[in-house]
Amino acid sequence: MLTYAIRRLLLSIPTLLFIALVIFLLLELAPGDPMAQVPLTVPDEVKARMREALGLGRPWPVRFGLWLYQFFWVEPMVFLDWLTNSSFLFGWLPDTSFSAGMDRVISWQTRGPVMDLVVQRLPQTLWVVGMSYVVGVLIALPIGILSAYRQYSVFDNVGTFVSMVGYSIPPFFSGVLVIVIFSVQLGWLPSIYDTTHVVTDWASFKVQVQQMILPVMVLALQTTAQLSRFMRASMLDNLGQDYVRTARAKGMTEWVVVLTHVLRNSMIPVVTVIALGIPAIFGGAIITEQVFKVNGIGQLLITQIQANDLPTVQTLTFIFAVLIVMFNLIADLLYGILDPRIRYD
Amino acid sequence: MKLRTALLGAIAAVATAPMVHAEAHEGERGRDGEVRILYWQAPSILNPFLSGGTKDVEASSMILEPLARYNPSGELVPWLVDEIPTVANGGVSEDLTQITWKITPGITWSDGTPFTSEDVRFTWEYCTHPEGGCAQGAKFERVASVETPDEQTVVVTYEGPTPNPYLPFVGAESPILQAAQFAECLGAAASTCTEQNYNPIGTGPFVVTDFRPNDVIQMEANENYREEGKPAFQSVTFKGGGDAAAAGRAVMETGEFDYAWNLQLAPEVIAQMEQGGQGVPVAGFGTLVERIMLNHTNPDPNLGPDERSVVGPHPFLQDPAVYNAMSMAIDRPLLVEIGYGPAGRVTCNWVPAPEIYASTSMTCDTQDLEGAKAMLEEAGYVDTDGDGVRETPDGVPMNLLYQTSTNAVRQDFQALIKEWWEEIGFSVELRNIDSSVFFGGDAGSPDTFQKFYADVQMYANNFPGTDPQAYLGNGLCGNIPSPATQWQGENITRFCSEEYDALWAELAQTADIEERGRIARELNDMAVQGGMMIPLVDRGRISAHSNSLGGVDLNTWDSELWNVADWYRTE
Amino acid sequence: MLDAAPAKKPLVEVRGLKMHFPITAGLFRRQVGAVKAVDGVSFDIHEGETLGVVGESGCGKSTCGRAVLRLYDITEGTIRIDGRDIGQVPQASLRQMRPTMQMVFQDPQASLNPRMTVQSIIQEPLDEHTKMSKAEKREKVFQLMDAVGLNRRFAGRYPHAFSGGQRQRIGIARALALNPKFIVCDEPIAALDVSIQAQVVNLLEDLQKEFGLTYLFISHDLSMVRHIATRVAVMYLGKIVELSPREALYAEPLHPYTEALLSAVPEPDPVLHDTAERIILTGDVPSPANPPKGCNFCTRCPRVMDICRDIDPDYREVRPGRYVACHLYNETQDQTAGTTAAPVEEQEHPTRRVK
Amino acid sequence: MAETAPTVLDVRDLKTVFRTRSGEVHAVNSVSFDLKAGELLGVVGESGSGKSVTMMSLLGLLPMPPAEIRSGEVLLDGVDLLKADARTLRAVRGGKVGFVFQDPMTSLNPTFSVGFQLREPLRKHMGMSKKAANDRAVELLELVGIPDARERLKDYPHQFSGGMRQRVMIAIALACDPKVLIADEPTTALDVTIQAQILELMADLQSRLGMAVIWITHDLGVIAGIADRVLVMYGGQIVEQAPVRELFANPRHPYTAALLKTVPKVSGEREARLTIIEGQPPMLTAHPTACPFRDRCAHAFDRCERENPARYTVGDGHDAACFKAESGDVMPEAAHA
Repeated sequence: MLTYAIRRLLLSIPTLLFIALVIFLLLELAPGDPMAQVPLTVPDEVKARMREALGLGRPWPVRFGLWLYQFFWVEPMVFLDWLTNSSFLFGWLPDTSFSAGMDRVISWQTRGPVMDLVVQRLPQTLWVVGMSYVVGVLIALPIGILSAYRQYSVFDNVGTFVSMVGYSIPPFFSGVLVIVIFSVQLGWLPSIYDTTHVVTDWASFKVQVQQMILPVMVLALQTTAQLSRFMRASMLDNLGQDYVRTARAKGMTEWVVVLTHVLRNSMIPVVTVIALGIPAIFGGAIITEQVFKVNGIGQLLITQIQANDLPTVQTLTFIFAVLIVMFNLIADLLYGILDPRIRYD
Repeated sequence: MKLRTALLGAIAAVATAPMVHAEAHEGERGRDGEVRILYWQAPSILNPFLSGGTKDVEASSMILEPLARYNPSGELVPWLVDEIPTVANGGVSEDLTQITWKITPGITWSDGTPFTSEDVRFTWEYCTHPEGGCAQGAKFERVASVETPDEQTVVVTYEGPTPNPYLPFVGAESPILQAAQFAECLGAAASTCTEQNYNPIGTGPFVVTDFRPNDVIQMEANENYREEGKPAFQSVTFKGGGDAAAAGRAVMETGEFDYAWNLQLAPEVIAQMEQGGQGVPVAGFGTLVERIMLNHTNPDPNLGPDERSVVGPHPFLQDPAVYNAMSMAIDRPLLVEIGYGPAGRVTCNWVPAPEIYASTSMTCDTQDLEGAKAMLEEAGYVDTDGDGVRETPDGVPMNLLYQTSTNAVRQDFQALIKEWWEEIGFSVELRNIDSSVFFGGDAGSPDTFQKFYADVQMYANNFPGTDPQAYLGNGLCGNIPSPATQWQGENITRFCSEEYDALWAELAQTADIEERGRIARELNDMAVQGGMMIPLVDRGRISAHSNSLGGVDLNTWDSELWNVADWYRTE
Repeated sequence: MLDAAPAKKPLVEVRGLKMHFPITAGLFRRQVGAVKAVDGVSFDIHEGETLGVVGESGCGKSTCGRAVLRLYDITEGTIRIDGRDIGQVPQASLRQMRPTMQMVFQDPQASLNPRMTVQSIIQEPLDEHTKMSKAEKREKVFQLMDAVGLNRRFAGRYPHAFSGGQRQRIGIARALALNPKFIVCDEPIAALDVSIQAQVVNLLEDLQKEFGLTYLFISHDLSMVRHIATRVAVMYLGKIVELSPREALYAEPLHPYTEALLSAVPEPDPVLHDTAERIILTGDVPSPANPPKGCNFCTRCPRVMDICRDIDPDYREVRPGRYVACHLYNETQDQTAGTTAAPVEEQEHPTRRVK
Repeated sequence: MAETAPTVLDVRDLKTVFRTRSGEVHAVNSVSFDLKAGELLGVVGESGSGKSVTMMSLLGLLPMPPAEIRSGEVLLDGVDLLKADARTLRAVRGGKVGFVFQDPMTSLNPTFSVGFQLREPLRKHMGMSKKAANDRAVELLELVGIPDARERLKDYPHQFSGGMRQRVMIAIALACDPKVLIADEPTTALDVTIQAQILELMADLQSRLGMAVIWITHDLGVIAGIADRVLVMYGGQIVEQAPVRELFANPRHPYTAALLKTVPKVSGEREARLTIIEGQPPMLTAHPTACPFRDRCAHAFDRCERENPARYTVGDGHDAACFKAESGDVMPEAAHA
């Protein structure tokens, strides 16, 4: 298993480098200009000078090489410095300054280090999108199990309908709908997420929960819709298996048959699907973040795409690529752990 | 300059009402707690020299201040100085090459250090560094030197006579940076000064406590602010992101925010939001004109890329009978109503404001389809082959390719205007192009507005500040974009007239404000009547504030937040 | 005892056929071993005869059948079919050979495309390999359906509308479409009910007579193989342990494995059952990735000798037409194995003979 | 075979129907039989003949819907299982009645250790502690001939060979000393040499433990070797019942006779050509009003079209559902409706 994991990790290096190059070239070849958002009142020669200052004058292989160097060498150094300077864990180590004098990956639009932006955006994204994922999973699993066990029952049909709704209604619609209902009409919940809110006591925790309810609800609906269908299908596959008949023939109660024997087997593919969905949490939910002004990673990506902020978009998409590759590996390893029939070597 | 009371529309009047009370509203600094501002485009940096974006300029205007700025009437008002230098008061030299600013004594930076002429000089140095990529470089273009005879005096010397010397250090786009803070950030280092760019030290009413790019800014009242009892708010939450509709909703319907910027929404949507009762929209008008540009060269695709829109006159668009008929066929009040509502007005001018520069010689607010047809008939444009499309006397069918950027209002306009023009005998083909491509300036793309590979194209443009001289310069023969200039140049329509060039040269030599107004109005008329463009709508800006926020005075000449120090809570 | 049909020339000659599947491990996927699915197999099949291949699951009989048709790239050995060596020929040039050799699969359900009609399934090889006109193809399909006993009216139906036996007939018709000489039948009756098995076997026999076909008939069902095969090869763990004419093999199995295998087949006769002596092997077949040293069967053999655990016995013709790989026949060929074989020592060995 | 042995299981007039989209399938039609203590009852028939469905119906192991038991009585120790509540049924399953299924690979749960699956019925039915259940599990594995039993408890099914897996299944079925063991094609998926091992094991276990066994198979060879008495099923009905030697020596139903002829043997005379039964098994889409075998029967006559024959007694413990056997008496409780 360890050898397998190491082998996969080694293999992912050329894959990721290739992905990085493809992303870079795609961004490079896409039409658009980082100066497009600068007002027309700014003369062209000033814009040209601004482009020059961003390094756009250099040929693309140089810029790609620079980005690689910054991402894979400078940023880890910065991270090391942070670890030794201000982190809990290694703060006792002598302070280092490996990254002193090095140029980090700088966003064209904000002129700040891209990784700082990412670190700044992660908490709200993880809170909101991550929580919605957890909520979605927790709701989806029981629904899927019960739908499969009572296939074609009223419950199953209602579940099918709700899933269809969840699948087909886009968050920019459902998001605005819940805002109109719960914020505008009823006035119960805020429509704008406060990213600076700090939870210090019970009251502020309540505020945090309140502002999370709407986006979490909208996102969880989607997760629930997809996962409950998947769980249902997986349960149905297993309910028809011979070992279920064996368990019943042993006189096991339905509870044990379904929740011990069938569930364990059904969870194997579902767990990997859940694991594969995790990179999407880090990626944020672009539309929902936009609708509720949860300015997380997704919102960052979309604004920087609009601003043609190549370094930021490149870095973000590459981080997503890394996460996807990693979680694919994790999903495969999980499969091996959960299913005793599978052994990697 | 006179007060442009005429510019204040019905809604703007509502906005000015609380301003009257502002004088009566006094008390301790920070007495009104928190004010919450929502910009649906989130600020990404607080250094206006590194970003041309309005959102960034306006956000930073709460912290950084210029020496002088414009008030809602477009008048120059002293800000960090005692008075506006003029030739009359000796502040501007007779030969128009030098301007001397006298800084008000006692002004300090938010960190408590004194504000001096050295900071001003440093700002010039900062923006003119060749590797810095300063977005406001144009403001400093003709500046030969900035000298500081003493701590309170700044002498700006121009390369030549400059009738409008109020460009550098004036307005929200050109504020003063603290020399001490930005000393290490010159040139190529500008981009790496993250801390400085995110948290500039200023003289304004607020200081940044937390800046999250493209998300939220938190500010506290500047304890060293020069005016006693101001600002009234102790803290500011400046949130960004989302869309205009959500921003309007948050102020007017849910009341979560006090101020929402630039609500580019359909008129009926704004009207509906107002029903929410939590806040009101306010409008202000500047120089932004939605117009149809007429191509003076032949964009025929059969010509090669180096000839297209470069050589050869357009087959019919230069005939006054043609473009006047096209203009007459347009129902501008209808366009205003469907497109902009209270945020738009009919205009026949290229330069619609300030009043001194706004020509009154033309009217265009009634549609006259019959008159237009008659005009074309008379000039010999008739439909000879019976296909419903007129031909020129040379037999060229009057086909128009009409392009613009992708935007719902513009596509509505395109559809209506196409209908009207087809009614008077043109054949119109519509095209829309993604705005980042259209305005992107990529010399390799055939779809930019500079290339103008179409007969007519529609967009909006305006000019910074109040002086139209540079803007009127867009019509000079020398500014025509072409392959030779890598398609750079502001004279998009390739309008070219010796008479115009000569008159503009005269403007550039004139200092007297009344005389400048006369020449500018004449240039405006010359351009419009010469078929450079068909102006459509003077586009204002609509923002909204909550019912409990007082002191808002919408300013389109400067930052909307120009007087944030005067804002207060009414209840 | 003479071979029943020695005069005919061999259509298929297989020599030293090996089919190893690599096992890789470690960081760099180095090959650490091989599953020796087929490990040095030699046999001839004469024209018009049926060679039955029997053995338990995992013994390599199906792999052998596929390897002979070059559905795999074989590891080692030569295969000659109809005088042409196809052992090492690249797949592309095998294409023109394909019409002469065809295959009938075990699971008729899985080997028929459920979205194709019977007509198109049977016609597919014709489309691939002939230039017949549409009408000709149609007529040919009808002839084939007649030959395998399918009603022409069902040509437009899909496989799911047929029973298992009928599906297997479709598979046979498809195999016959290009007038092959040689057909590998890989467990063609394993998935069928008893009463249907007999129908398919009879059909295969009729077709053999009618078209002069040569079969390699792979099955685990010894009684069916006895019925259909001319000669029978018994495989164990990738090797042929015995190859004999049918009558001789069933009457007097030479290899201890053959003997045990035959004795394990339950006879549908209660009287016989209660009287016959049965050999019950203990344990399981070893893994083909890790076969025992010496004779592959030494771990289960009731007559195992010391030599068996060291030396792999040669595969030799011990009597005319009878090939065996067993140390029991190390002496002269004309001695009768049953009587001269080394004495059977039973004391330690767990294999039991039961009544 | 002791004729005097008491009856442990008495099945009367069992009818099971499947409701499918294309209509009802009458899978089991008026099946009646009994099982005596300590005997091994073979049930033989081709796929679709209803042999498995009958046995699954006895203990409610069919998914309902689509299955539905229309009528019948299943008396185990005098209790009608078809009327019993779920709790009683569960106590019987795995307790008094053990099951062994065809494919040991799929019938064992792949994600639980063999020990877990063995302990489950012990803890449920016998209320054993985990430790006691573990010890008993080891005993059971040893009983079915699995070496290193204690170590192998924590292994998963895939780590066993096919034969060993089926031994595990048998151990599970025997866990609670059942009175009845129902084995549904337990050796079909195994190789002949392994099948021989399992058959030997079963014979041994039955003689040591003395439970009654119902052995379902399609292989007449297996039946001949192991059964005391045989039921032949065709088209959802029992068409013949006889002691094993009597059945093979003197089959009275044309189907049984034909089936015996189609099977080739490895010894004795080799047939020049296999005897075949022409045609296909019947579709059970309607309640049978005629003999299900009539279309394939060489002896069919017009009455076979009109009437479904009852099971006529033709000898001692021997009956056949064929008008050719009508001279005998009708089985008292087996008249087809």
